[in-house]
Amino acid sequence: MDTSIWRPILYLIGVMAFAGVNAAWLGWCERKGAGHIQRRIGPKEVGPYGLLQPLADGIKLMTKQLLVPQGVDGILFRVAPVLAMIPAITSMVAIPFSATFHARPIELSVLLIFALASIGMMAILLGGWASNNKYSLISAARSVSQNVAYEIPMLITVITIVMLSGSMNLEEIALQQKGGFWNWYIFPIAGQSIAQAIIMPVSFLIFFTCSVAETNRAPFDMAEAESELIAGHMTEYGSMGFGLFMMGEYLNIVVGACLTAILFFGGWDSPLPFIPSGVLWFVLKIYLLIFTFIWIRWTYPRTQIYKLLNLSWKILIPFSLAILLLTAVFIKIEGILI
Amino acid sequence: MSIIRETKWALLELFPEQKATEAEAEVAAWNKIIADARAKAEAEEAAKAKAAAKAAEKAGEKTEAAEKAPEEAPPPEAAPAEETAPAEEEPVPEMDPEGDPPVSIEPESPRPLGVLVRDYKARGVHLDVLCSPDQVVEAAKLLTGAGYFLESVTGVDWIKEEQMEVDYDFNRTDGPLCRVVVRTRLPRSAPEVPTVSDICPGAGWHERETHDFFGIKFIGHPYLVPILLPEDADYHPLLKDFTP
Amino acid sequence: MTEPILCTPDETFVLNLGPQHPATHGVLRVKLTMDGEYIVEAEPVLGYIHRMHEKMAENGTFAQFMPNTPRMDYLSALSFNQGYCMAVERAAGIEVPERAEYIRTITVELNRISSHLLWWGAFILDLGGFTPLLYAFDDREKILDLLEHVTGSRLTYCYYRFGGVYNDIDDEFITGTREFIKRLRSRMPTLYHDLVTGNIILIKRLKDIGHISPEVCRKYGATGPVLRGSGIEYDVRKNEPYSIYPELDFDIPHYPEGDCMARYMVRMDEIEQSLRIIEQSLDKLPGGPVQAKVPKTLKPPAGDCYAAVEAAKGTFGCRLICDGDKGPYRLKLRSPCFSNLSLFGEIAEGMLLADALAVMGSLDLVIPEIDR
Amino acid sequence: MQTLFCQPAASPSLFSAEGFVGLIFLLTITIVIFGAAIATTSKRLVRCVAGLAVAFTGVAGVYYFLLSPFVAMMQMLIYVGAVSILIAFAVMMASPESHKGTYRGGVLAGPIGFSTGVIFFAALSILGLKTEWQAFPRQETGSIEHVGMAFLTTYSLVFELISIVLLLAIIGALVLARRGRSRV
Repeated sequence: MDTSIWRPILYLIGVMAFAGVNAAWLGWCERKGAGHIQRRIGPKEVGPYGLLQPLADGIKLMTKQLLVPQGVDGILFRVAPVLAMIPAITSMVAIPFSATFHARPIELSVLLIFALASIGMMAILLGGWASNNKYSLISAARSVSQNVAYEIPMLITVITIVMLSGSMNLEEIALQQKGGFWNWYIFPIAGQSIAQAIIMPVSFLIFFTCSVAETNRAPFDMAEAESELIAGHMTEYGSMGFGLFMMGEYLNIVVGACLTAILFFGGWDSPLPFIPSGVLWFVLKIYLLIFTFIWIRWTYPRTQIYKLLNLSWKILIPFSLAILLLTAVFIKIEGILI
Repeated sequence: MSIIRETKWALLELFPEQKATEAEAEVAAWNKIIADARAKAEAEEAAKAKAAAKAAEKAGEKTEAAEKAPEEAPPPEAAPAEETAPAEEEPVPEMDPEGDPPVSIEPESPRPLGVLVRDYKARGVHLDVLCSPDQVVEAAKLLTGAGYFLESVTGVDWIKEEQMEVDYDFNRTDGPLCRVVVRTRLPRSAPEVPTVSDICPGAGWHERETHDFFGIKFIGHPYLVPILLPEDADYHPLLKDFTP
Repeated sequence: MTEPILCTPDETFVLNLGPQHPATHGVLRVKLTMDGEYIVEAEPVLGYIHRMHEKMAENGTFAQFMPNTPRMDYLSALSFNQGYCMAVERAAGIEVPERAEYIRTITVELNRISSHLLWWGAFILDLGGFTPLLYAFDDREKILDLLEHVTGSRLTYCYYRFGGVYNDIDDEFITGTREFIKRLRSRMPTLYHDLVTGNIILIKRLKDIGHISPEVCRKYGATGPVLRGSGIEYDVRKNEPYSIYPELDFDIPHYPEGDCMARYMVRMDEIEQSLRIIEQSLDKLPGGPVQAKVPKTLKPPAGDCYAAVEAAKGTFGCRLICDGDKGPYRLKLRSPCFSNLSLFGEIAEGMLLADALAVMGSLDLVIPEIDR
Repeated sequence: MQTLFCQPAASPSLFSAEGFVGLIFLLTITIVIFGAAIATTSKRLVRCVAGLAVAFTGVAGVYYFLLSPFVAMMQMLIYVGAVSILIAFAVMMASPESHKGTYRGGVLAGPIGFSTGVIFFAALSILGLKTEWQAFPRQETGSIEHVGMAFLTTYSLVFELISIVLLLAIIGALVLARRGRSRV
């Protein structure tokens, strides 16, 4: 057994702190970003630039009573928000922030993240069902069909990367892209193989679309389409029940951004070889990606659930399968040539 | 033929008596116009004979034009309406078979059933129809068949006369403007009128509203429950003797 | 059109949309019988903010009812102002001075633009786009400032008087309006059309959704942009000209498709047409009084009359019945949304929930006006 | 692990790494049993499914203990992420009403089920006790190449059978779902 058992535990505690703080201030970022996109200021009253707004919100949420309405399934109703939070936090363990800054090397970290993401889906499903509210139920049904639909192309694109890199270890994948931005998987200029050069940008688009859909963000926020389903699975939740769902959602965004950054943008690698790489680069990348999430959300109107599913089943899945096949063929050809 | 004239004659189908008198009046009016035109032409001809050669030429053209008009006079059925008494001494205004019919005289209250042509400037409607309650459906059918749509339905409580009135406002979206209001009077003690909601489904809500406010029963309405008032409301606030 | 899935009645469930729901823009309740995400039957339930304006009219004088009119459709308050004024003026035989008519036209068109802008923002919000609302409010704010300057209020204007308007407009208003026209014209193509109208998601959400045929419009008496979105070129301003509209040069936008996109485009084009109308009215603005001589207590002769105006949502009609007294004997207010909403039950059948809400948004409902 | 059960006196201290690992192992076992108990005893179908998911998660933990992280992850991904959710989804869609009870069979259902369980448990216990257990050295790191090779050569049949699990889940979900509805 690994004697450094404390490392993941401490790391987990650190991640939990990070998660809470991050979720809170991502909320601030989102509101501030939305504000500026909408040509207004956003939060400004609490603290300088409204920076303490998340604290105020947090205190408000925590001091509120957790209302358990009549007719709900009490246990599942209380479990669901926690269940939304746990996998999101746990998947942070699998993410290497830099060559040295990670919980422990996990061989199958990509797989772990996806395995945990599927539990997060369960949270929405149970929360929506336990609320005993038709809007929540419709939302649960929607989010499950959406997540199932988008998990498939997402997994297939990840498999292409796994095939290219020959590893399911995020650290390993990141290391393979080191030494300047032209080595990152997204850029077709000077990648390691022909397959990457041709396919990766398309692959990235599919992956990014899927991660927006998987995190239930606009324009794919079918589960909480407020003009149709009020707040979806969160309709009946108040106080920290709602807070946990929100934190889980923001953490999922962070995880999605981390995954995208590692798989396509070289992780903690600096864009130019003479600039030292490090955790700062990683953080910069994920926050740029998160900003893109926010930007998209405040720009586009929402799609409609059936059109959303059609997009996945009729466009993304066939495309990603074709990419998978092409990648396999290219790798084989290269194998023969070399 | 103008749309107002056309609609008026279509609606007169409901009132055979008025139609007969109006048709007669039409013929009389037209006869008078023709006679006037002839007399005018003759007078002009006489004047022309006296006039100089240049003036005579011009007058000749006019006569031709004047003589043409009577020939175009339509048969009595399609003849334009004319309600002002044709026997009047003052000269009859020039009648244009394509133009709008002249405005009816303000009737004495209570007015008889029938169609009136209203002054649009003062009233905002062109045709004003008063019919009996059982003629409402027929009128609605006639009007929707003629391309009209129902704009609104409303009631009035004439408490002094112990009567209720239901007004149906019709309008059309295509072609020239013509607003028609169809009214019917009901006894205040038992206000009942057949529904027009099967002809114009839009009437469904308006009739429910009228039922809410006046308690007028629309016989045959598929779903006559309160629409604006609470669902258990048993009062009718727009009645003049309503006290909250 | 997607066909609803055939099912036995016990597999459906009733979804109560409202009376408090983000998509109903007020207290409207729609009882939806659903089969999964498909609507089997939709029944709007009204009356949550019914205030019996018509009874209030009967209880006061003509002038006393004036402030009630903007409380119905608070988004195009001036149209309702004008409709009521026209009815009373018609009954009492009051002539409105020309300058007053021009001022009325300018202000009512400004109000129409502000109503359409707000609808635009709210409609995109219904579709899940948050940002356009704020852009629309940005422009609407300018209109509110302008109208506040002349009318004294920002939303529930009570600016018109029988026989004229309350207040003359000044140079500040005129230059401000001209500036606003320039500003909105420059913003329309980029902010409004590039950002939203051309958006692929929006087009997919609106094209071929909620088809309303001209027959359905006629059956239910729908008017305004709903009717024009079904391809019928009907506008009270053109078909039944009132005020100074016959002297102005403007078009009636109409689209034959009858879907949500058509209704959307009608309103967007109407904003531009209203700008044209305002511009022309400002150019032609004559001098003279803004208020005719009107007796202090109006006592129109007994009789009834009808006046209709084109409000932002459709035809607003006033049937005024006088008995020679100081106040109306009976005042019927024919509000456009009441009729426009009544067709919702028919077209919503077999529709997806999300589409039905898009359709409801495209009808541009203002609930206080429906409930009166 | 056996030492932990047989010689409590010699068990490692709780705060050593070994002890901590043992604790976690016990935890996973408890999770499995707890989940299974919920799944079998709960009266609400959705809770049963939730229990099932808990049990699956526990089993994934056991796999992880057996130094087979890949299988553990797959267990999570397929059983928790797909099978449970499919079943839960179908159950929810079956009836919008929350009070949907589990189906109670005839009188014999309980005893038969119980005896089957006992026989199964007994058989497994006997097998477990009689077998001469020996620790296999960990053969490879479980890298993608190895897993891929194993899937497409030695264990190809097993790999194919996994798809049958999903099929069964779908059919089972449909059966559960149809029961609540009127038989058309």
